[in-house]
Amino acid sequence: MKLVIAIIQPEKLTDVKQALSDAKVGKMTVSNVIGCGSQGGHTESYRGAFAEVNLLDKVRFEIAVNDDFVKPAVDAIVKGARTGKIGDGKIFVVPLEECIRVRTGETGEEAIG
Amino acid sequence: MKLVIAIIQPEKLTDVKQALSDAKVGKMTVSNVIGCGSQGGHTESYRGAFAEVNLLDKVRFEIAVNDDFVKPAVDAIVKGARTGKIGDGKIFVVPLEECIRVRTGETGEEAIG
Amino acid sequence: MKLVIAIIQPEKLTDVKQALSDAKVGKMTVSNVIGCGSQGGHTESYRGAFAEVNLLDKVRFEIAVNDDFVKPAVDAIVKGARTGKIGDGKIFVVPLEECIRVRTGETGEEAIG
Amino acid sequence: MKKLIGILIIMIGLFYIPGMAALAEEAVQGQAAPAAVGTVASTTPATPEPAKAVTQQALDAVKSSLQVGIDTTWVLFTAFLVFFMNLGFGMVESGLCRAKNTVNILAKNFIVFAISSAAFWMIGWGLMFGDGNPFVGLQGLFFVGGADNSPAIGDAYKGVYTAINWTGVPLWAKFFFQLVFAGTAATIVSGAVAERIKFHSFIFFSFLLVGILYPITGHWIWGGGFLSSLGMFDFAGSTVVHSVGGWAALAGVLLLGARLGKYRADGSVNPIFGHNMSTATLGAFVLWFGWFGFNPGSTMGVGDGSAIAHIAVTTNTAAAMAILSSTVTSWLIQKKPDLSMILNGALAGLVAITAPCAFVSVGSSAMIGLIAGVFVVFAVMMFDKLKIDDPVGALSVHLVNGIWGTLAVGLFAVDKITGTATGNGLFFGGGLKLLVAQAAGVAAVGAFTFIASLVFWYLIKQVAGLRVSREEEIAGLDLGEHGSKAYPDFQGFLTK
Amino acid sequence: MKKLIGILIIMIGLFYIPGMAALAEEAVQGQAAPAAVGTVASTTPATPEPAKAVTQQALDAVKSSLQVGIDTTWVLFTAFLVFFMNLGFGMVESGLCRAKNTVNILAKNFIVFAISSAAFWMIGWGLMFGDGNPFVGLQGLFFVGGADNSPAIGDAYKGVYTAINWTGVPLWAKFFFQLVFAGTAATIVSGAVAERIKFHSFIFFSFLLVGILYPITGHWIWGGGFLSSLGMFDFAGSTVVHSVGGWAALAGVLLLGARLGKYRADGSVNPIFGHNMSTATLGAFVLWFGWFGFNPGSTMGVGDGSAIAHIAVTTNTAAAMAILSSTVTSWLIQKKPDLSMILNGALAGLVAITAPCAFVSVGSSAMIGLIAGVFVVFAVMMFDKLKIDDPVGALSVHLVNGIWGTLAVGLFAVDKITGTATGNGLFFGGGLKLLVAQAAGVAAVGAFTFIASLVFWYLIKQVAGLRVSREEEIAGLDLGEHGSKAYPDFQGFLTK
Amino acid sequence: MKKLIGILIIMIGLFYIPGMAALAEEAVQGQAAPAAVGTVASTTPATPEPAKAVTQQALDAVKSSLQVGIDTTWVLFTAFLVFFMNLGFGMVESGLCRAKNTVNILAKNFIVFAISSAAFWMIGWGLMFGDGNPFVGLQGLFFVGGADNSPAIGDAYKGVYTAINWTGVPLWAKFFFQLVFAGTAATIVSGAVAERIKFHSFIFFSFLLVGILYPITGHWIWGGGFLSSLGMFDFAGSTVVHSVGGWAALAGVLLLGARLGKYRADGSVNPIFGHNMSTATLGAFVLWFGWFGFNPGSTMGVGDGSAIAHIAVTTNTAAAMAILSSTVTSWLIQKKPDLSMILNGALAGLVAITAPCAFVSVGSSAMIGLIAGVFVVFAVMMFDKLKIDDPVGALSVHLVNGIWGTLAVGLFAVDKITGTATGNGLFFGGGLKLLVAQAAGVAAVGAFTFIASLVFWYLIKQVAGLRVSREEEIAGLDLGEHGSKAYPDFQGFLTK
Ligand SMILES: Nc1ncnc2c1ncn2[C@@H]1O[C@H](COP(=O)(O)OP(=O)(O)O)[C@@H](O)[C@H]1O
Ligand SMILES: Nc1ncnc2c1ncn2[C@@H]1O[C@H](COP(=O)(O)OP(=O)(O)O)[C@@H](O)[C@H]1O
Ligand SMILES: Nc1ncnc2c1ncn2[C@@H]1O[C@H](COP(=O)(O)OP(=O)(O)O)[C@@H](O)[C@H]1O
Repeated sequence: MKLVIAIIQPEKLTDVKQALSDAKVGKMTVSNVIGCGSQGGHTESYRGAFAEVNLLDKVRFEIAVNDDFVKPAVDAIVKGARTGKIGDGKIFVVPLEECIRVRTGETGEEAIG
Repeated sequence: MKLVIAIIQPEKLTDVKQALSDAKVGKMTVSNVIGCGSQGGHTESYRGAFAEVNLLDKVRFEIAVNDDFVKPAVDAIVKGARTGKIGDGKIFVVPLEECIRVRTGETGEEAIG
Repeated sequence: MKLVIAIIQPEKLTDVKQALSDAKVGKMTVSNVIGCGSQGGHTESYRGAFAEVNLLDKVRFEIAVNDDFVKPAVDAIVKGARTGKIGDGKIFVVPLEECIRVRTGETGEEAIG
Repeated sequence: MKKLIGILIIMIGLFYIPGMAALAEEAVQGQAAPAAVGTVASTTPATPEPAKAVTQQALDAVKSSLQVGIDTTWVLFTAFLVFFMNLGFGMVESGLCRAKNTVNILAKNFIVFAISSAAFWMIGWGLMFGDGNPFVGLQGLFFVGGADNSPAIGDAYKGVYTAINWTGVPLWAKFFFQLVFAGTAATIVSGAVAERIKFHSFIFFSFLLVGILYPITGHWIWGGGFLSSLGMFDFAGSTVVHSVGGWAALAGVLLLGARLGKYRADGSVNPIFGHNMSTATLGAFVLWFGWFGFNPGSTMGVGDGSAIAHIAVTTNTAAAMAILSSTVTSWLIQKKPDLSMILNGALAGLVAITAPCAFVSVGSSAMIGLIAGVFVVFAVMMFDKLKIDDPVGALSVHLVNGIWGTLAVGLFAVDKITGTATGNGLFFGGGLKLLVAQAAGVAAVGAFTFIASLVFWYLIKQVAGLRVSREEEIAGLDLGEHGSKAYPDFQGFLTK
Repeated sequence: MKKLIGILIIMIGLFYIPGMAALAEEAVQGQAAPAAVGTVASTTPATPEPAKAVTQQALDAVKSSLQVGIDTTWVLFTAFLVFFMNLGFGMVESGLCRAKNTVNILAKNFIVFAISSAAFWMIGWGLMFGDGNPFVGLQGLFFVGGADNSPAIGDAYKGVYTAINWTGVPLWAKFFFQLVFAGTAATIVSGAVAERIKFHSFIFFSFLLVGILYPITGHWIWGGGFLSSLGMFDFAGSTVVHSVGGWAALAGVLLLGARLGKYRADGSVNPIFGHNMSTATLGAFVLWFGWFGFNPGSTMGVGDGSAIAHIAVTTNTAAAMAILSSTVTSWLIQKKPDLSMILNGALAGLVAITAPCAFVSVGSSAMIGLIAGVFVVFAVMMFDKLKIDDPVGALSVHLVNGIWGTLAVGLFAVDKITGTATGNGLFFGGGLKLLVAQAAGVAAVGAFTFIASLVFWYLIKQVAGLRVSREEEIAGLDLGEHGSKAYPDFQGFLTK
Repeated sequence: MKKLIGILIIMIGLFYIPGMAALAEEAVQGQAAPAAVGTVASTTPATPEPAKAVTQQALDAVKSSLQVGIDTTWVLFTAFLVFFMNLGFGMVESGLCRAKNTVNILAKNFIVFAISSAAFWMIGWGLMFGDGNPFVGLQGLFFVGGADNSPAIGDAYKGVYTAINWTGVPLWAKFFFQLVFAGTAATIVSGAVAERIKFHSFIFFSFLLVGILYPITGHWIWGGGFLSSLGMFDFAGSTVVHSVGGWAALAGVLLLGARLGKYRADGSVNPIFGHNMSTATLGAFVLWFGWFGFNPGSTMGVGDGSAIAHIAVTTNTAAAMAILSSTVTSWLIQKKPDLSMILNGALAGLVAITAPCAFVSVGSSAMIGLIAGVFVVFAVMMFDKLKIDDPVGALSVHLVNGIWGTLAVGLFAVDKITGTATGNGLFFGGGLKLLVAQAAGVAAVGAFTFIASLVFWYLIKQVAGLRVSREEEIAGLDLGEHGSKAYPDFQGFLTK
């Protein structure tokens, strides 16, 4: 089992969700983050003073999957999120040792989906 | 050492926190997330148009524990969060290689608690 | 490759970012969290009633790095975040199995930076 | 669907009756027509005539015509201010509740004045000001449809709304001014029952309150009923408006019960913080502003200006002093000055000075306000302890201080201080006479309104239900009752 | 930079011309000077004279001087209320759009009254009220600089703004009252084109609308032009103000296209939720409040008070009924009562009663409001279906109900109900005459304003561009047009 | 606890003294009583008498009684608008600061008018308007307790507040109107010292400012003091109110120092964004609205309407032009038009026209506004550069433009343009005379207020401390001073 973490552009949320669903990955947890990478920032100004902002708005996915779903999930995310422009985001895959469904107490591969 | 990640229903935050504390797990990091699983969504409407919303409000715990605390922590979360209804949430256990306390520079098992 | 997760005091965000950048770690993802540790909470009051608040505002960093950057990154975070007072925060290091750059499809060590 | 049927029945009535009303009104207007000269022509100077002496009558005519114009300007201006208080209530109430119930509270507070406008026009005005017996108006009941020749006053008045013939303004000005007061009573209820009541049940009750309950007790005091005969004085409505709203709210709160999570397992109070202190403060300022219509406007005329100026100052002084005393009280009790208590303090002072504003000196108004500010802080904590869960402090502000203000007339009144012969209050050598009359008014209005409200709330509960489901309350009434959120672009704390 | 040049040209004009204007004005003032006695001295009682009989002329002089004072008070008071509607528009429009475009909408709504003030002073007032032909004013065009001896009225008036000599208030009071109306038309456009228009392009259009388009059609109806000769009546501006704003907005929306994401791939409507229902509701209350200036104030005088009181009640009744009917309609269609529709409902009722408020009975105003509330809900959905993307419902409120209100005069008018000889409407036995005149007015104003607006919008598009880039629209106009966010301390949902 | 003792001392005073005051007031009222006829009876037409000629005296009596009514209506109406500016200040100031300090700023702005009401009633009014020497009032000092027979004016006036006997309204109307002005000065300070001052220290200073400092300089200009004798003119208070607030704020800011994080290590300015541009914009609209009370109301009478209409237009024109020029200036400097600068621009124009509004032509008001809008943008940046950290631009708006407006009288005045004999300003051929008097006023008031404020701030610092701790400032004053947050249901950006 793996935990797939993906950071994408906010406006791609719907597309990625759709792509994941097409790849039969229907469970996920999403949050708002700000991120800094090779994408340049922008300048904000207020009352004559300026600030460089390079922590930009991003959306973070956290998806626990069984091993055979890692590739489909990653591919789906790439499909949904890629525009080819800097700032498209990153995907990280982390080993997942255990998964427990709170409602039933099921564990492991059963519990993931 | 493990990193225990749990996604639960928002209204169970206090109960889970209490259960963890009863299990002598007193340190944790919490955040707001939205999640999509087997729980159905709801419909929102505005000015005659409708939208299906299936990313629902959830709360995410992130708890670093020593190996012997994994089970107590997981059990406590299940105890605090379970209602038996769909949407109760998931717990993920990820290996944790190192932990550092910023204040003192302590590392490993010392640093966790 | 490792995923370095750090929980720090909010007002140290800029310092940590600067320290990371000095250590040549320029990519990161940041989010708002609330956390509970050895730091005491505070009391809020409203209309004659009181509430103990011990989930305090914190900032969370998530940084994927190649193995040789783990120590520089951790040291930089400690440098930027340490005040010596309770609540300074924690750093967690988690194994990272894969990293994919959405834009190019690059994977592994190439994709991280 | 079921609830819609109720709504539809009201609506059909609304669609049907105005047709008749239109005709009914023509009759009224017809009667008043001779006086109704076109606005356009109204400032035309008479064509120059040969110099001729002017009679006293001609002078009186000029004077009274100008006076009617001035007074109508004043009445409308102050009525608009009182109307604006609807915004104040909407903001205070939604600001002091949680984000997830904001659409619902705003919707309630927005629609409630529409309901009030319908109910008071259809029946409320007639019950309150129609000539009748000491308990209720009986003539000119529907659609403000009775005979009337306002702005004639005194003996010159020939119509069915005799109780309000003391003010020389046109009928619709009288109606509009009284309407905005009636609307206030209903908005008071809204806050106390917030965060758990079903939308349509609140609508039903509001209609009944403004159409029936409010006008009946209003008739007792302002409609020439038995309390006014008894010598009870309530200048701008500490009892007529505020206590009535408070009693009706109390009945509702008792039937509804406390919000989920308001009390901890050990019975202690779990503070449920208001979600937006900016809008709450905004609302309190708007209410304070509106009260300059509420109190000084209740003269319904300008006179020589001294009464309205006096009332403006007593009103403001009581509010200011109540702010200071509620700040100090909350500071001492909570260790830190609580903004929500300070806002409630201002409103408490304003409610308390509403009855006595025209009958007491500025010094007395300061005392009344100081006491009101202390009362409101303790009242909030008392109701909480009694498990009477009032999210916004409506009971502490309107009920407790409505009573206090009404009684304060009996303590601080100075005979004819702005012209009205109230007799002196207890502290100014007038003995207990006035105080007893005031207490009688408090008791009579309280008993009637509380019991009748309980009955109405109970009936609504049986027919349409009062409280939303547990799930809806947790998720917020915005999604449950309205299908949308107040602040969808912002990330909330999901545990709120 | 390019856009700044345009702005600078206007600004240089502004800097240059006031100098001349200052002089121009002295002339005007000079002419009026004899009447302008110092305020300070104005209440000095005449020194006691030996008892001497008073002539009718002396009495008339006293009466008319007091009357001018009262009327000016009323005109200014109501004008201030109408001015305040700018806040209402700003809050409704920003509240019903997304958080990321809030600074932009607020900035538009804040600056637009400044633009209007400049444009209407420089040229608009003259085009509208200057003596001229049936289509446009030609005298006293610039800077309110024509001869004038207001407050003289009727035959006593000697000046170039004859069309508005029916009200006996000073020239600047007339100007200010008309200015706040002109400003309203421009704010209507702001909402419809929100979330995608370039800031400076909106500024340009506003200047043209208030300086040129609005005054021309205004001249036709209120400036003694051909529509008023035709017997068309628009008491407070359902057509003059609201439809004109609506038509101008429609032209802009058509050239701009829908917001990104408003329609799904399958063509269905994707709801884009308003970001702040608290401020939207606040805005609607403020507009309702301001309308008590808009309608009753349009008498521009107090008279015997009956007309202004009547208008206050018809105005409020229509609003209340439209709230009820829009609530029920939205409840039936959307299954749940939608607050944004209820707010739009109130405004729809207010727009609809604006033309007829002084010409119909209270019963009829209820009918007009009830219908307006139904219209607005269906109109919102219709425009959405037609892919005419109006984020705040400005077209449904101001255009649709501006037309409905204007026609309603032809249906419900009762001759001289508050003094104006309109003749009766269709439902009161007056036949089609009035209705036809009203329809002619609707058509003429609509055709002219829509076409001329299209031309102006098109020219602006060629010169300065209309729509921001795709990237800017996604990131929000706040960052793109203004460089800062409205709520930087809050975590937004980043997908909004 | 310690700070509570201070508060308690004030409170005990408040509780104790009103009792005496109540009596004191009776005396005053007693004296005025013959004139105080009941409102209720005020519109009763005299019973018909046999036709008899009317004397001039009778006509004068009617005229003056109606005039008092009209004038009181106007004074109260405009005073209510000025009161409402408290909301505007509260919203602008809290909106332009950070979310974590919102409760604190709102609480300060809410309580400050209560403090002002107490201070001005207790002592301020007497110091300002009591008969005395050219520097301070000495009679009728406490609780507005002096002899007075207002609304009598001119020689007929017999009382101790001679300086304000030019307006024929009742004493309490005069008091209330002046009170709302005094309150304004205190709210100005609030914004400049925001986000770091201790709550109770601000309260103490406000009491001293409104009770002592403001009335003293006010006496010099409006209370018959030496500056008015010098021929200095400040119609509605550019200096009396706005500069005074500005100087007092400047002294406080200097003692407090800049907010943490306002300057980067390299000394450059780190922008600290306002947290809520919706409420800030709302506040600016409310202030603009309120200014229609501030300036036109300062006539304290309606007269023939021409002065108040003129002032309404000059006021609005200056605001509009300042908006345009601040927009362009900020656009050129910051590359994008900054909403916070536009809002400040409007206020700058309003402050600048406050002194000259009744003395200059509309064209001149446009010039004054255009210049004010440029000044304010540069002033904001200048203060930032000087490390004088004023979060909301209070100094740039009120101090800089208060001075500019006062001097503008000396440049643009036209003798008797609305009746007051100011003589002409420099640009209209009047030479330097007026300008010198104006400059003298600016200097005298500035020197006194700045130095006295420094002393008071310093004393408060010694006794009660001025600035909150570093930890409290980082966590926000809402938690530290009040124990609760303004928006607890929303997730903030924790770094703000
Ligand atoms: N090494 C990293 N660790 C954590 N987050 C990262 C890392 N690299 C990128 N990110 C996240 O991905 C986002 C996009 O990265 P960026 O470098 O701008 O895009 P690209 O990979 O297309 O050049 C960043 O804003 C950040 O949130
Ligand atoms: N595989 C997964 N990966 C990431 N998050 C998940 C996963 N499965 C569930 N979740 C999270 O847990 C929440 C509850 O899951 P759900 O399937 O609705 O409950 P249950 O497991 O009781 O059926 C989801 O909303 C989502 O946030
Ligand atoms: N074991 C843990 N698991 C998850 N988060 C933790 C853990 N320990 C600490 N944290 C996070 O770090 C923050 C600071 O921890 P705290 O114990 O207060 O500081 P210190 O380590 O300096 O004593 C906490 O608020 C929490 O968010």
